[in-house]
Amino acid sequence: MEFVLLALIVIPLAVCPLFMVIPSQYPQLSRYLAALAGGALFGLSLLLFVAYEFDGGSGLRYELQWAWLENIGFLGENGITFYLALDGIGAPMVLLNGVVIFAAVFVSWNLANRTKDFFVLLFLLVAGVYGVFISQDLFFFFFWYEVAVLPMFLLIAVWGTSSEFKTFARTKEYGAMKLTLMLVGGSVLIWVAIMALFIEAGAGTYDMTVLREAALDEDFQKVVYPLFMVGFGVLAGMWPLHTWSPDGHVAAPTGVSMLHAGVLMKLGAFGILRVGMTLLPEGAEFWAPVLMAIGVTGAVYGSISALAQTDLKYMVGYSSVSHMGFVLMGLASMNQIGVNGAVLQMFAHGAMTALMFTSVGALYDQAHIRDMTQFGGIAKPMPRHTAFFTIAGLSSLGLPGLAGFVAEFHIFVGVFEAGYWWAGVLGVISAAITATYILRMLAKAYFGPLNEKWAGLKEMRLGEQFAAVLLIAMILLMGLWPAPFIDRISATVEMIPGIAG
Amino acid sequence: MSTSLEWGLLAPEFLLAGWAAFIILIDLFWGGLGKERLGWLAAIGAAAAGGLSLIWVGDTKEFGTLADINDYTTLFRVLFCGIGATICILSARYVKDRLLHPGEFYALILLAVIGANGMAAAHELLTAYISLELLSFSLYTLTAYAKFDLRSNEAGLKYMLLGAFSSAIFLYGIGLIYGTTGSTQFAVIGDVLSGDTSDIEWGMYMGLALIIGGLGFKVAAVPFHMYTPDAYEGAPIPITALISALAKAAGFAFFLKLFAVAFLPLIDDWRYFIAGLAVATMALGNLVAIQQRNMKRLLAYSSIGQVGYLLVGIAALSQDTASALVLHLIGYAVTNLAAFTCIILYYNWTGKEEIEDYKGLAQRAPYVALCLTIALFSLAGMPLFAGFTTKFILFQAAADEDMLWLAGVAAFFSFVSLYYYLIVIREMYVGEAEEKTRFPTPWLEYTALTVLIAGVFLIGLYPRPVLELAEDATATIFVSEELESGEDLVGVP
Amino acid sequence: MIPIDNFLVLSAILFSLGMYGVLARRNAVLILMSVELMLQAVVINFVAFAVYLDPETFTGIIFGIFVIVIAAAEVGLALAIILRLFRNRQISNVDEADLLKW
Amino acid sequence: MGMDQAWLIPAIPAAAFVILLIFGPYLPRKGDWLAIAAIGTSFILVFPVLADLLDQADGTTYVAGEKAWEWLSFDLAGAGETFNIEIGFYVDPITIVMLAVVTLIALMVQVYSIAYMKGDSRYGWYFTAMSLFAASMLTLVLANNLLLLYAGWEAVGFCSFLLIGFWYEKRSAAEAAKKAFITTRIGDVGLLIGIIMLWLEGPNTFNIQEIIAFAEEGGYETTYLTAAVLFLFMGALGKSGQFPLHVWLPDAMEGPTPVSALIHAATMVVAGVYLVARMLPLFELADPIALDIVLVVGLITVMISATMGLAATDIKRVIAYSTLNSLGLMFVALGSSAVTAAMLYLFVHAFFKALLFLGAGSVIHATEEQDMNRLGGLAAKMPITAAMFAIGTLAMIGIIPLSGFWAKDEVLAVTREEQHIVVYLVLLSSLFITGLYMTRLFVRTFLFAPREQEVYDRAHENGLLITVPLLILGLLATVGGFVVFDEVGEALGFAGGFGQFVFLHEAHGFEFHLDVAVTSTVLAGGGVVFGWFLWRDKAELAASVRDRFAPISTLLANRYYIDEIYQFAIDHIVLGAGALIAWFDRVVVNDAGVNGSANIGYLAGFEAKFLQTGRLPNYALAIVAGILLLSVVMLVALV
Repeated sequence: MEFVLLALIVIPLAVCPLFMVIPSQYPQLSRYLAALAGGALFGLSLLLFVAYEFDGGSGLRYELQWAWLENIGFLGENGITFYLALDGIGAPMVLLNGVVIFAAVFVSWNLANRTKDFFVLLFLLVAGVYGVFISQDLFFFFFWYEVAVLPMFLLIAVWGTSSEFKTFARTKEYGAMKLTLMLVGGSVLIWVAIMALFIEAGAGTYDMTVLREAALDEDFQKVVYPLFMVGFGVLAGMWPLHTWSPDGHVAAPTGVSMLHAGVLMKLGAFGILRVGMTLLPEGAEFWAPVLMAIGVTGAVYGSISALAQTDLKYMVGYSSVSHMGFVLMGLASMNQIGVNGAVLQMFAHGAMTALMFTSVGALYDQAHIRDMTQFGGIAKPMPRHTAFFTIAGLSSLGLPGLAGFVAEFHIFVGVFEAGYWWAGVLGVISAAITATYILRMLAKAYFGPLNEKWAGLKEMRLGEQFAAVLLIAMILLMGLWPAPFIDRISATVEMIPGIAG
Repeated sequence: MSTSLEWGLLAPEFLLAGWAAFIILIDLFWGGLGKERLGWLAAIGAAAAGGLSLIWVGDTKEFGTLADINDYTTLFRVLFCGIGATICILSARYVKDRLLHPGEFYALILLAVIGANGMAAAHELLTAYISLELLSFSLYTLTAYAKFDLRSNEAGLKYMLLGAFSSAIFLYGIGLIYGTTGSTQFAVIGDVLSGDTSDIEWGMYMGLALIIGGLGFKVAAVPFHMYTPDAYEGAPIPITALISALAKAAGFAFFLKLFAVAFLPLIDDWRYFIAGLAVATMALGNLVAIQQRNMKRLLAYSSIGQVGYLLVGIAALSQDTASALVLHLIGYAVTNLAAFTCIILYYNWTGKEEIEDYKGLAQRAPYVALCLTIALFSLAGMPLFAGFTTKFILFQAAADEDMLWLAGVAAFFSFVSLYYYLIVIREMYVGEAEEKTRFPTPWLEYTALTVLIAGVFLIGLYPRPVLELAEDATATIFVSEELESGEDLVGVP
Repeated sequence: MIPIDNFLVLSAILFSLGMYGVLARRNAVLILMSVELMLQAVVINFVAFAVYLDPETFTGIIFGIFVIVIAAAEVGLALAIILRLFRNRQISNVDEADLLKW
Repeated sequence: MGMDQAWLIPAIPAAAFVILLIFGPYLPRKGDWLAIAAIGTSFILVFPVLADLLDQADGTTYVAGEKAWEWLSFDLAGAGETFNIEIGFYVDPITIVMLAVVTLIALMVQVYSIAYMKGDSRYGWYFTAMSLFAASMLTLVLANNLLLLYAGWEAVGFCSFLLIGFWYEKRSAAEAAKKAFITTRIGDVGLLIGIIMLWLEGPNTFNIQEIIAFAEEGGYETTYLTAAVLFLFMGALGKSGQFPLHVWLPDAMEGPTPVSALIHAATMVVAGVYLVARMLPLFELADPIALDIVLVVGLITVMISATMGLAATDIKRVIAYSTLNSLGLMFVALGSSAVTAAMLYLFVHAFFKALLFLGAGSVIHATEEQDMNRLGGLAAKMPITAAMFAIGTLAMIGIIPLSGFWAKDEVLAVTREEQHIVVYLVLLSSLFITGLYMTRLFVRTFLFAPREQEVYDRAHENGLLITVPLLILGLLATVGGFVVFDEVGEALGFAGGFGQFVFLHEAHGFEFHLDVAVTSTVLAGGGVVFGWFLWRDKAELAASVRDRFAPISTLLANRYYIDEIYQFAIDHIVLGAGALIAWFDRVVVNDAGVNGSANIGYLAGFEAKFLQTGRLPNYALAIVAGILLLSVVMLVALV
């Protein structure tokens, strides 16, 4: 099974040169190759998720450790190692990534210009994301973290769409540049924190399992943890640093914003959990209230500003910020239920947002505008599309039986258990606000009398429908039967020091 | 003659000098060879010298007290010869289209390489100074080589005068150091300085300051960097590449050796000055680069930025930082050459060097666009490419010497630098070219480019071999503290 | 014997004069002359150190000779470039040669 | 086939839903028969469960059947405990009453819908949604833990959203559906917080009985318990359309009439009553303010709904106000912790309210008109519907033999004993007003001269599929009340009357309060007679009364402007805040914060760029300055 884990990274990277070889006159060929690769990745991720079970000890399964750089300069005996392993938190995330890339390939099926380069960058992004979820070495964690950010600029700048609004304009170059710079800016903080951690641990290695045992003194942790928190927080859409998310998503093409909001934002939260909270428990303990406050602000702030949006993608962008606020609340609760909830929400939100972007993208491809107010009654010509978008909306407002509720419920219980009753109440209120803007959007754009202008709309393409069904399967699976997810996640969350009962 | 000088040790330098003369003679007597093939010939010569210097891999020999031929020297010799050979290949088409007297052009490049080798091998201030001047003079001339191009003329003038001025300052510094320590050999200076230096403080620190100033000019650290943008912009493009790769690399080879051997005992004194220089260099280099519209000036400021990162290595000098610095230097040289190759190719095709002119390059020459993107991302320190790994190791080593704040500042500015690299990439991929014609594929330049990009990927993905080379190289300059003292200069009885 | 300090002071004065000359002069040739002046100051320095501090070895003096040689080469090269500039643009004033800026 | 198989009751409609969802369009007649068969079997299954419950009971102490399966569980770090969520059902007398009501009414409504919805483009989807609704309502009723109850609660809310917005082409239907879901969702915020609060201080479980047991041992501190209970009540407010959150129920009439009959009369809206009834022990343990709030809210809803009923002209809206009125009554009963009275009223109310709605539906189906001012004199054309509607109206008013009378008297008796006299008087006045507006409804629709001839011509009696359910419900509406008598209970095999079956602490037999019965009949009868005279023939008297009290009638017509106040609040406060924050986010956080800091770098570079003047002396100056700075600092610092 170890090589299945390795395949997760090798396949996307191996596919990139293959794409380059295909002459650009045959876009269909590169699409088939992309579908093949996407399918393989989805299959492997599913296999890994199903095969993973917690067997005591550190919970790391299918370990694969290759020496990369050791006993040289400041590096000790196992220095930097190419160390892949799957653990309870990584398994659902790997599955999520597999699902979203498979769906994204189908959604961007009939992308006209330069499909070949598009898929190269897309799979580079996926390789980076897989790398982060399964690498246990801090250097390679950061390496793949940056690889995931690398192709974002070109993906948005070349294939994105600029948009004009009454009072301001957002060109795709601006969106791409802001997104990339803010993420790399965040990674500067992470880089400094990694260096400080390396010195303080003094073990001469970046292997996280070793760093976890290194007893770091309290004040050091209190100083370095906020670096990790803010550094990863930028990618997790933390409140003051979230503005790249709506602008980035508005400019990005559908497939990219699916991958980006669906998976890349989870990298940030995953980083806070895997690196911040595991290696610096006292630091996490100390900063938990601040993270909680930021999380709550993000949740309420995101949902309220989503209320005021007229552009569909902006609304989904702000709803991502709000849901990531929930994830941060879950992480900040520092107890088993809350953190479980956070990881569940990462998965749930990933599937939900991907589905939302699929639908919005499908609508945009045909209607070429995203302004809610100009649509009316398009449930008539596009019933399936409406059904998919409604399911995504309902999952995001936390309807029981869908993934959103299971995750949000755990987060609320965890937050209340951790004593932040005010955060809990605000969180539930922001869930209600989410219901408001989702339903307002549905009523305004989808229901009501059919606006003649949109009579010509046709149903979603088959590829998009397949992607949507795939994502709905994930949402329903977690909504109705979350046991497989919970068993894997909570076994590993329990191992994290500093997590209360 | 107490110590017989093993002249054999300098075989590569002799080969280079002989080859330069041979090139000039061929240019004079056999016009038929054509300017382009003359370049290839020169490249073969440089490569042969590089190959020759591999003989001394692993052993450490002394060339009298002037220079020592050890792994450090061998590594840099191979690097410099490699740079020289690449530049000769790259400039072949350029010289054919735009320059006269190709013979002297290539000869001067080979002479510059000799100068660089001398700087790396030097174990004594005078030899170092002379090789420095040899390198500088050839570069001054090469910068002003395009006789009828006003910009090249002006660049040459500025580079020349300021170069002379700063080498005078550098000399004065050496004088003071010689006066206070009584010798010009690094090892001896090192011993004297590690002893009690209370009574010679004035001269020593003044000398040190002046040397830092002079060397600062050579590697283009901030207060002394003013000539760089003009020299880069004015000089013919292959020479800009030569300056950015060879001058910086040789400068740092000498800088590292001098400070590692001679001035190491005073490290606690000069450490924060170099750190100050490093911060200023990174700050100004990256911030002004954001404003640039000309590709060559952009790369000038980007190389100033890169010098800032290398100065971080010097500021936190230790065995690990030195090897990390050498690794980063190699990475920087290879990446810079790759970037310049693409720019030279584009210049040969279109004669344009403004960033806007790169619009739509991705459609017109996808391979060149891809390689330039890889090179720029590597300069910015993005993963998969050399920049990320070398910067990571360098900053971690610097942080190990409790210079975490400096490493943090460096990481911040490498993030700032991403902006202007993205600007260029955006032009290439997002912009629309006027005419969509594809360019003819110059096979030789493409192979050189592919080799360089392969080097960038190698250092990025698996830096172990190169880092080991750097490790062995720096091991030699650090272990030689306990040299037998009192060796006089030229073995005169 | 004249104490060494006199020589050092002399060379320091010459050095700063040369430096002033480089800063103040606008004509390229005169700047070159000031640089040469600075180089000669360095030579004095070297010779003084060689004679006073370690008379038995000639390091300083050899250094001085080399500096003189290099200074000469430098003048040749610099004048060539200045002539090129003059021939192309008929200017020798350094301030006017500012095509390359910003 | 006893209580252990109770989980089949919700499972069968759920299975039907899944089958209809996937294969519905391809089934013959779009699968309506499957939906009805499913709800029919569920109805039939209620009886064996009831029988099993009665067998195991000795006298009036009933043994509740409970079975649970683990849905999700993980152990908590360090504490050794595990956090687990189960799915399970709990059957006790209250559940049986609810099951009976829900399944029967659902069956009646679905049979009725075959005719009513014939020819609708989304006919199959209607039955799918109906099955889903039935399944979720039954889950809600049977749930043994609060979380499963909450899941059923939300699912029911979602189904009402689907069914209200069934004809989503109509802008008003889409808005009504949205309004319904959002308002109930706001209520559910309270419910969720309440559940979590109960779990937080409680014994790490969501199981209702364990929570009640824990509370009875004094586990919760009273003020904490009061807060939790009031949060629960907030959920009930939203779902049962009580005073602050009642605005969505009148608009919910946009949905098809069978939907209104099932959801907005008999089942969903009473979910709040069921929740409060189920959790009443907690309400009692909390300090009395909790029950008083329930009472007061119930009273306010009774009064405003009754008065609004007078002004409404749409027959469905009048019936909707009568539902609000009845719900208010149930909450008043619960406010005086009389579970028997409340459940009895709920049981009986389901029948006659469904009858009224289906009657109205039959009128609408026949005449395609639901505005009272354009109906009139339909009795001649639609005798059965008129007769059944009459029974329903009289039952609603509470005239002696019909079921409404018995239930209302129970409530009046309880309030007279338990509560302050004013509450009793207010209830009596509401009786009178109910008499008024119900008579107005009946008279204006069925009696006297038709106001619009062509509407009258169109009227015709509907087919069997519509009239048979009306007849059945009519029978139940008349006979339903007798279940109160102990003799009738024993005859049916129960331990005694309704009081012996459903009670809070101890069973109590039926005692007839003559004085309450007399006063209520007098007032109700007076209301009918007065109403008859007001709205006779051309209703001149009513018109003159309306003119004299013009300000009041306009106030009533506009539903106390509550809708407008809410709309104003939403537009200005919520959407205003949204617009403000969106602007703040774009301008302050983004343009100033992010772009601002980026521009600082840009400008710094811009200034530094001009240092590069291109003139050689400046460069030399820079070098000299560098050297001077370096040497001076070095000498000063180090020497």
